Amino acid sequence: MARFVLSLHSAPSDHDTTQRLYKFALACLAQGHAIDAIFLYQHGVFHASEHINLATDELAIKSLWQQLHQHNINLMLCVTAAEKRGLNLATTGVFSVAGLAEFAMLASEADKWVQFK
Amino acid sequence: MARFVLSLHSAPSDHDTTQRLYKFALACLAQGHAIDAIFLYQHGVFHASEHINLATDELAIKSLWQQLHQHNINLMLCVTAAEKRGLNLATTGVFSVAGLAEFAMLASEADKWVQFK
Amino acid sequence: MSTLHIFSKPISYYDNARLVNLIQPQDKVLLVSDACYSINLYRQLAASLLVLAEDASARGIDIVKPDECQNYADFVALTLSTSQSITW
Amino acid sequence: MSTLHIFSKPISYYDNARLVNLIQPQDKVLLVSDACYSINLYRQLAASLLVLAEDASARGIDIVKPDECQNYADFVALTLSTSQSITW
Amino acid sequence: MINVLVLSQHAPFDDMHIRDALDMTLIFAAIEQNISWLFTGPAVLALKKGQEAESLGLKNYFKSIKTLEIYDVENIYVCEKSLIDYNLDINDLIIEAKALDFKAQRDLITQQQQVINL
Amino acid sequence: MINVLVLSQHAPFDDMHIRDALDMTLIFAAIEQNISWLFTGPAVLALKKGQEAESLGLKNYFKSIKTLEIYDVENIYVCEKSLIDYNLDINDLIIEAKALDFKAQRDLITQQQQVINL
Repeated sequence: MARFVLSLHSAPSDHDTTQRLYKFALACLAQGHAIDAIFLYQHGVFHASEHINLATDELAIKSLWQQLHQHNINLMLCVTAAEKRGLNLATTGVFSVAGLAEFAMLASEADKWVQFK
Repeated sequence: MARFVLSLHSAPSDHDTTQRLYKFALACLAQGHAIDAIFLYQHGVFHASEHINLATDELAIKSLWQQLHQHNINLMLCVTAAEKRGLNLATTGVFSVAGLAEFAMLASEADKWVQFK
Repeated sequence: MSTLHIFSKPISYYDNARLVNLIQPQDKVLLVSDACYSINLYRQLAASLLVLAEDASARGIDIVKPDECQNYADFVALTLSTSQSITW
Repeated sequence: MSTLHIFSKPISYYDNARLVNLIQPQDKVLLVSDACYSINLYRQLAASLLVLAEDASARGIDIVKPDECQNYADFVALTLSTSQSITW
Repeated sequence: MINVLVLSQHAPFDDMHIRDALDMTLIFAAIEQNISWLFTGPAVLALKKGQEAESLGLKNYFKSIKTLEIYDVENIYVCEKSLIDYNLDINDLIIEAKALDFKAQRDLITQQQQVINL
Repeated sequence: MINVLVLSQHAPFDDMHIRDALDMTLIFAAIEQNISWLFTGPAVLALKKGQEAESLGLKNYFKSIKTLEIYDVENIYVCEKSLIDYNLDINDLIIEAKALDFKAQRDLITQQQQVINL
C-alpha cells in the first residue's frame, strides 16, 4: 500500500482533466492505496466555487467531488492561490481551506505526488 | 472618432494583461474615441468576482474596473462563459451580465475589436 | 531508476527540442488526453509509448505495437514502478 | 491593406513555422508583455518590430533601430491605421 | 454586414477553447454577419471523424459542431498544412470544410473587419 | 527529509506561474525539505537583472525571488541552453544560480522524490 497526494492545476472548464483526476483517484483506492490529499492549486482553486451548475449532458463536476469526499479523501484548497483569484472562501463546500505548508507536509510524507493539468 | 470594443480573455491572476487593457482603454478615451463595451470572455469572467481583495503592493484590479465604470464604459460579462466556470451571477459588481448576442451586436457595429489575453 | 513523463497535449504545445534532452532511454512516456493525437510525433521521445486507452479511444485513435495501451490501474502502477513522475 | 499582429509571449509559445506564413510584408508586428524578451527571435516575422515601450522598459529591454518604441497612444493609432488586428 | 473571422488554434479538449469559438461563430451567424471559422494547428483535430466524448463522461461537443450546417454557417476553413501535420484529409472531417494554403489564409484574413483568436 | 524539485517553464509575467513556483519553493524550504528550483525555457528570464514591475503598477516579485537567499534556498538551477537562447549569462541573474547542461538536469531529476511542474 502506497500513500498518494494529487494536485489539480486547471480550472473547472477543463472537464477532461477533471474526469482524469477523478478516475485516477478511484483507481488508487481500488488498488488499496491511500490518498492523503487532493490539493487545488493555481486555476484549480475555482473548483471550490459553489456556483458550478452545469447542464445534465456535461461532466457532473460537483458530484465527482462529492464522491471523492465520501471516500474520506481530504480535499484541500490553497488559501493563497484562492485569494489571489477572487474565490469566496466563506463557502467552499467539500473543500477545506488550507495553507501551502499543510499540503507540503502531506506531500513530504507521501510516496507519490501526481499532478493533473 | 472611432468606436472600439475590447475583450478580456485571461483570469484576474494575469495582472499584466489587466493593466494593459486598462491603459489601452484610457488611451482610447484620451484620443476622443468611444469604447462601446469591454467584454469578459473565457477566463476573463473571473474578474467579476466580488472577492478579489489583493494586498496593497499588488495591482489594484477592483479600482481599475471602478475607474473604467466611472468613464461610463459598458462592462459586460458573458453569461454562458460565467456559468460554465462557476461564477456567482448574483453579485457581479460593476459588470452587467450579458448574452453573447448582445456583445456580438456591439462588436458588429464597432470599428475595431481588440482582444487582450 | 526511471522517470514517468506524462503528456496531455499535442507535442507542438511543448518545447520538444529541450524535452528530448531530458528523457532517458529507461524512462516511461505516458500520453493522455490530447497528447494521444500525435503519437507519431512523440516517437522522438521514446521507442515505445504508453497511451491511456480510454483517452485514445474517445478520440478515435488506435494503439498499435510498439505502443502499449494503459488503463487507470496501469497508470497508478506506473507511478509506483518509476522513481518520480513529471506532468509536463 | 495591412494587419496588426499583437504578440504577448516569447516566440517559443507560438507555432512560428506556421505564423511566419500568415504575416505579410506590409503587416505590422507589435510586441507587448513577455514578447519583448525575444525581439531578436521575432525578427523572422518582420524587418522592423514595434515594441510597447513601457513593457520593454519594465523588463530591462532596450529598443534599438530598426525597431520602434510605441506608447499607448501609438498602440491605439496602430489599431486604426491597420485594417484588422490579431491578438495571437 | 461585416466579415468576422474566428480563429481556433487549440487542441480539442484544451479547456473550452473550441467550444467558446463554436459559441462565438454561431452567435455571429445568428445576428446575420458574414462569419468564417478557421481551424489551424491542433484545432483541426476538433473536426476529425470517429470521436465521441461521452465515454469519458464529457459532453459530446463534436455533435454541436455539426449544427453549423443547420445554421447555414458555410465558411468553415482548415489549414492545409495542419491537416498534413496530423495525417488528416478533408474527407476525414465531420463537416464540409475548405482546406486553405497559407496564401489563401492570408487573403482570408485581409478580407475581415474583425479577427477573433479564441 | 525528501528531495523536491520545482520546475518552472513559463515566461515571467505569464499569469502567476513563477510566483506560484516561488511560494511552493519557499514553503518546502520552511518545512525543511531538500528543495531545488530549476528554471528552463523562458522561465530563466524571471532571474534577469534590471527588471522592475512597479512601473507597470504590478508587484515587483523579482524582489521576492531574492528572499530565497535569506531563507537559505541554495539549490537554484538554470538550464544552460535556455540562458543561451535568451542571450543571458549566469552573471546577468539577480541571484546565484548554477547553470546545468542537459546531462546535469537529467541527473537532478533522477535524484528527486517529487518533481512539481508549475
